[in-house]
Amino acid sequence: MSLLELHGVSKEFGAIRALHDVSFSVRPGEIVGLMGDNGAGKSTLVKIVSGIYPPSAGHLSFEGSDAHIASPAEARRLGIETVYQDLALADNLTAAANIFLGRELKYNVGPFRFLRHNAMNARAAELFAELKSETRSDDLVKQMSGGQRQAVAIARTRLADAKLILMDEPTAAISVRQVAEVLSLIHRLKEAGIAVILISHRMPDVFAVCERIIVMRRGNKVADKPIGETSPEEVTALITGAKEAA
Amino acid sequence: MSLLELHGVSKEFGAIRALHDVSFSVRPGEIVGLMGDNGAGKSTLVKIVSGIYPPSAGHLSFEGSDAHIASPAEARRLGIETVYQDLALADNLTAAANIFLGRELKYNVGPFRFLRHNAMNARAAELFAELKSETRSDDLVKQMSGGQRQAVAIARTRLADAKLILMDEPTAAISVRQVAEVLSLIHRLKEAGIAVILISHRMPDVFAVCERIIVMRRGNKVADKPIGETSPEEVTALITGAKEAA
Amino acid sequence: QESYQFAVVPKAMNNPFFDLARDGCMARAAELGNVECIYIGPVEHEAATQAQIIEDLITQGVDGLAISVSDTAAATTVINRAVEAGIAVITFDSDAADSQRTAYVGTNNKEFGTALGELLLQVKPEGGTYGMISGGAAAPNLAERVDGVREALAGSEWTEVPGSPTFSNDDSALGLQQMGDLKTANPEIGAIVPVGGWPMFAPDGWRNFVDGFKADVDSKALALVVADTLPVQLELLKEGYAHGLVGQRPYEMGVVVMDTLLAIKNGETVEEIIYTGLDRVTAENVDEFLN
Amino acid sequence: MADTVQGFSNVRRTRFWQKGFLASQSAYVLAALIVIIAIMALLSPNFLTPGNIANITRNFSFIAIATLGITLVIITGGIDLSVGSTMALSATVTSLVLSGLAGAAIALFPGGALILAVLAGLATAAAIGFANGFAVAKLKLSPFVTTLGTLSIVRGLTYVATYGRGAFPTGPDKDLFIAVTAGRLFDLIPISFIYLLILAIAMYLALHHTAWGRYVFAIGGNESAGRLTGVPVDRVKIQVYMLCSLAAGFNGIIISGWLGSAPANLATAYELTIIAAAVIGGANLAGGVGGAAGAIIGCVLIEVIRNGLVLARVDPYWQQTLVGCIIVAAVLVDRLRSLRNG
Amino acid sequence: MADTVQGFSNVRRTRFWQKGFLASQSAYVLAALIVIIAIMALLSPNFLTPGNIANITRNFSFIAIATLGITLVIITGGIDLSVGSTMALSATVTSLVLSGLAGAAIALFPGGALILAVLAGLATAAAIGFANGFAVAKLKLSPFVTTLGTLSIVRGLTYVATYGRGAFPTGPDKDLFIAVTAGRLFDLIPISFIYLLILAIAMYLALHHTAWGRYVFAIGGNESAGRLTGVPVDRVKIQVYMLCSLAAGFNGIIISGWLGSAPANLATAYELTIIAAAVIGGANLAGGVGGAAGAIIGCVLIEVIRNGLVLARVDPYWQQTLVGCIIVAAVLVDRLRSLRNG
Ligand SMILES: Nc1ncnc2c1ncn2[C@@H]1O[C@H](COP(=O)(O)OP(=O)(O)OP(=O)(O)O)[C@@H](O)[C@H]1O
Ligand SMILES: Nc1ncnc2c1ncn2[C@@H]1O[C@H](COP(=O)(O)OP(=O)(O)OP(=O)(O)O)[C@@H](O)[C@H]1O
Ligand SMILES: [Mg+2]
Ligand SMILES: [Mg+2]
Repeated sequence: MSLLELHGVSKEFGAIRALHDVSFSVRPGEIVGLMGDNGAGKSTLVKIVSGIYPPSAGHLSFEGSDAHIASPAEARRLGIETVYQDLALADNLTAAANIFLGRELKYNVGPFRFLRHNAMNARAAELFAELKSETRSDDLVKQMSGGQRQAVAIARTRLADAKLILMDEPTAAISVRQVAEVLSLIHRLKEAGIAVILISHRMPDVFAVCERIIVMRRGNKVADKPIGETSPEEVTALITGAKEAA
Repeated sequence: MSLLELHGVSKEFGAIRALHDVSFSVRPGEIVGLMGDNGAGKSTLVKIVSGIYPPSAGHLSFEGSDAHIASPAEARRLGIETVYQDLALADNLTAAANIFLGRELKYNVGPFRFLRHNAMNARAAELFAELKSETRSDDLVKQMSGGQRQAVAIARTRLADAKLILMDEPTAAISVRQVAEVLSLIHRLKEAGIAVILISHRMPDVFAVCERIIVMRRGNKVADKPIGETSPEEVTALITGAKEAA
Repeated sequence: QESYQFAVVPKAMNNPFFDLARDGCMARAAELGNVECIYIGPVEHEAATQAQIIEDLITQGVDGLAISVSDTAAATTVINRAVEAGIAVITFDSDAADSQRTAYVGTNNKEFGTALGELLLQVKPEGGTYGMISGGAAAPNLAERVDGVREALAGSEWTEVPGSPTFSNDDSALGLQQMGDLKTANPEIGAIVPVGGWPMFAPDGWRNFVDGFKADVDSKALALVVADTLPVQLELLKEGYAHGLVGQRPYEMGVVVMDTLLAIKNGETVEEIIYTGLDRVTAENVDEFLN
Repeated sequence: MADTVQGFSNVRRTRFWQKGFLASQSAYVLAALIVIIAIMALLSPNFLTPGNIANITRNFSFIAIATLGITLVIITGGIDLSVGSTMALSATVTSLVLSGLAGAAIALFPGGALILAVLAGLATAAAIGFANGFAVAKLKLSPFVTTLGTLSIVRGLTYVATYGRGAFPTGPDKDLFIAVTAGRLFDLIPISFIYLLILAIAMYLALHHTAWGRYVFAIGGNESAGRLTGVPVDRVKIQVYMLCSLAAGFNGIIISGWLGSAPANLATAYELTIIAAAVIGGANLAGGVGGAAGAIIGCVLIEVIRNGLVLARVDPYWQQTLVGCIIVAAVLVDRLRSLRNG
Repeated sequence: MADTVQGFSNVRRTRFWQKGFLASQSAYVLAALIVIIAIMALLSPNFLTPGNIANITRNFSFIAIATLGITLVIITGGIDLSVGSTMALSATVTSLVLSGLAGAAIALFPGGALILAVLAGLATAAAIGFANGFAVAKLKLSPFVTTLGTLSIVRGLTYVATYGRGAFPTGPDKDLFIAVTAGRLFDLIPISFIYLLILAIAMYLALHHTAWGRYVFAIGGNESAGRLTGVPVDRVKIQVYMLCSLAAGFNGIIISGWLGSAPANLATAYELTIIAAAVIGGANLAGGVGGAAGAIIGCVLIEVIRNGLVLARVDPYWQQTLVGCIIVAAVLVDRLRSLRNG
């Protein structure tokens, strides 16, 4: 049984057809690579699955039943976590506060529930250490370097008990050594039975971790192949349009 | 004679020592790669050279004479162009408007100077075609995908008559085929005698275009070598701190 | 001879009416020599700010207070506090009768309204419809004037149009716009009675408005009877741009206020209600007032 | 491929209602305005009479010029609360200079005193605007607090200038002054409306067809990006605040001409109305969005509501409540647009 | 390595003045406040008398509670212009209910009428806040225009409720009402100051030590990020606007107790003062920054200036000008901080 299925999903922004009749499915624990030129519609697809945009046409099903994912909160309830391309961080909060946003650790004092600042900072520091990232958990995100911000967004998904994680270019800004950590993280997720959709422009990364690869071009799905049946050269040709479909 | 020289530049943000006693020089037409872990201080260095931050200590010289680069406008006047990591685009303007911001094409009607909208759109479309980017020049930047935004930021530097171009992770979000275009663009810049400082986490790209490579670690310069005398493995070791200096 | 500091607190400092009271009190203080007139109040008409300023004056230890009451109940509380602190307190222009203030100097606002109504009856006995323009919707003295006008005209041939009075917030421009609106909404309107002089404080705007219906105004088809008798208004009346004015005597209020406070300080008894009187001005007697 | 643009196969031609004015908030508010005008005309037979239309035209031009100015400031992401005070001080200075020159009996060519007086008034406004702009652009103070300070400072100076009495324009040039402020062209169109039209067209051209306009929008969209790409941010900001104050000052002078008086409490609290008009017309207080047409539509809407409720003889105590309801309703129509754009 | 943190060799220990309260705008404004107090004390011998200090304490608590509320709204990046009107309507409703219950002669336990009356006043405020919050959060209307609309609507309703006359608290519970609003604890500390302290501490705890406070800051920092990470943005926004209105309503009730009256024009134009106090105290209208301590400091500063100038017998026409100058000067000190942080 597949975890997530898209049936003929389209999305239009005014005159721009960002997605056109896209269908595919993801099995539990599967790692799918999503590639395509800039503006091909990858992020739009992610945003539809994570409940930010409603599709203009088509529908989704999750765990076998029809899913109307009306909001990001609902996607989270279903077990869908997302690393957004624009990272979605609150600049005026610390790294730890961002990681725990919406999932704060608390203790009870009578009827009141107060934050466990130290516990959250410590856990965040652990997560950064795990990612081998030079990010300090009590720094404000506003003051962070591009890669540090990305580490915060990735660390966030580690807290949840997800079934599907969507990663929209999680390694774009991070340095060589963390890239390896993120890839090994994805492997560990698979072992824990969590499915991952990985969007990336880095061919070697995609071929290193993914089992299947989907290629988009100008809003259309042009290929959907197991990794063994394709090659970086073919995928590049599909992305640029040199090859029409596969 | 060197084009740009840094002498003992340091930069502190409160308790964070982002740069510590960094010195190096860049010759005209030279392509220098700047690498380092996230938070190593690369972007901070770029911002000092392009006039956003004053250094806390140390000084710069440009074309042999002492340079006090007090503002981005002054850096531009000296002939220093920058592709910022956060792209620095006005979301509410079109791609063409962003590219020509501060350098608009105009025609005179009596004492008034009006914008040449069509000419600017056409020129922007040309630049995007040159970069093989799927970016439309009259779209609002707000509505653009991550890679399209990056293409706008890169296209911007093509208009100027620069002596030194600083590129802070210009290829982070763009797709495979444009990466090749950007690298070939850098080659063409070199041929035209323009120096480039390229910041990137993509080892192959840096080794493909750069003549020299500088490695930063926690604010310190730990290596400064011609590309022929080093290897991706050594650079990785320097970035992660496995190797202290070279 | 002892010297005293008396504070005069208007409802709002942005109202030209109180400027005259201030001038009167300053002039009188200069004549008396041993009295200083401190003029201070809220810039805009607002009760809590006035109360706070009065508190500040109590702290400062002035010898006497003359207050144009912004809100009766609110002022009563602070007036009593001032009296307890040993300060001589009187009210002027607008009263707080239940407070421990020694005296009230000013106009009888009900009578003021009645006078306006009576003057309208005198100008145009045959009646018709009329509309009023008021200042702030919360000002008690203006409400009394409105009631007075209605009382005087009750039983006559005059009927009030719906939507009257309009509230100009003491803003001349808005008052004038409302004059225009009243005339447009009720083309047959027989009289407009602003219960304060606001629209006429803008003389050319007023002329402009009247010029639109000059013939009607000349024939008294549209009668204009207005409160207050500031110099600009008298000029306009003389030029035939209004039929009658009823004015208070703010300058005199300022003078009397100083005298009354000084009398209290000197241990003399003063009358509790001191009316400074009303001026009724029409084309016949306007020159007397213009001197 | 006939249906695509510039060779992008995933882009169709933009339909006419999806672009330009028709897709803007201003268009939707214009629609709301037309509905309100229709309702008012039904409620009061006098609403659409020529006299009343002339009244409305004049009344709204009184705040519309200042609204044009503040729209510029709002586009850069700023705000100017001092416009009401600036109107008062400029009007006061103009009146004082006009009367003063008459009193000084300096022989000038006819109209000379008027020109000097108006220039003095505008110079005052420009100085206020410069102070605001300098504080915001160079000292990086919050525009809200700075201009709240100026509101208070300038109003205070207005009181100080005449000791609270206000000023009256007098002297030989007075009639000319009245003619050029409160007059009517061909005995029909209020001259203030002509000024408004000219200024609105100039503003439209400046915003959309000059580099300066680009800078104004860029500053509102992303000020630091503007700075990084060589936009003279500080200079443009100072200019914008100066233009805003000049517009307010000019507006104040016109009002005082119409009133024949510059009372010290002229235009008290107008700033909120003026900002509301700009925002109703589509200017976004977060910056980056706004325009001349919207500013005018917003002003018309506010004046139509005010005038219409009086004409419809609504109980004055209820009028204020209704004005508030209609303002909220007017911006609610903008939601229609957002909903349609999905 | 003794000098580094958490093993980051490029990070030294943060000095005490570089973090927490001492590095905030509030601290700098506090310094400015102390300077101003010193100057005022020199100018007027009555300034530091116990009586005057009690006056100041009471006066600023009158707007400070509303400022706490509006600070919350400002942190979320919104604004509420309707606070002044809400103060008036809540006070009016409370007075009307108190008098009405006395008139209806319903036998209640002592204080019962007072409790009902205050609850009615607060319920009114909550309803206004809910309307504001709903329009802003759910209908996505601009907070400025929405609350400008509510300003007008609510003020109109206040006039309608008493036909412009205002209301007076009467009845057997009146003395109790006065005691719990205008009374003094131990004959010294104004009770309103106690309320303020309790509310400020509660606000501090809520903002910095609960998840709800995190959400408030997150919404102001990046609303869409908050939405994406599962923060209940709409709910929190509605709560924040309701708390703001409740604070304003409570503040209005206290003022009416002190005045012994709820005039219909109570608190007219207070919104600008209240917002100015919040912003002077460090709240940023762009959202994401602000706090309880700053709000109080801002209110004290404004009240000290007002009171001090009256006591120093500054010419009232100049006072307004000076208030404006000092407000601008107070935010100017914040520039010192930014400069020092390079
Ligand atoms: N909110 C929007 N309004 C209008 N057009 C949009 C919007 N969001 C995206 N688009 C357009 O839809 C297309 C697809 O964008 P999307 O962000 O999905 O691309 P992408 O595949 O993620 O590209 P990249 O690799 O650069 O991130 C682009 O042409 C973009 O301009
Ligand atoms: N404005 C600032 N205030 C405080 N700290 C800052 C500021 N800007 C940068 N930093 C800190 O300085 C250090 C260097 O940041 P910088 O952005 O230069 O890193 P980088 O080398 O560009 O990293 P990346 O590869 O992730 O882009 C980081 O620790 C960062 O947190
Ligand atoms: Mg994308
Ligand atoms: Mg960087």
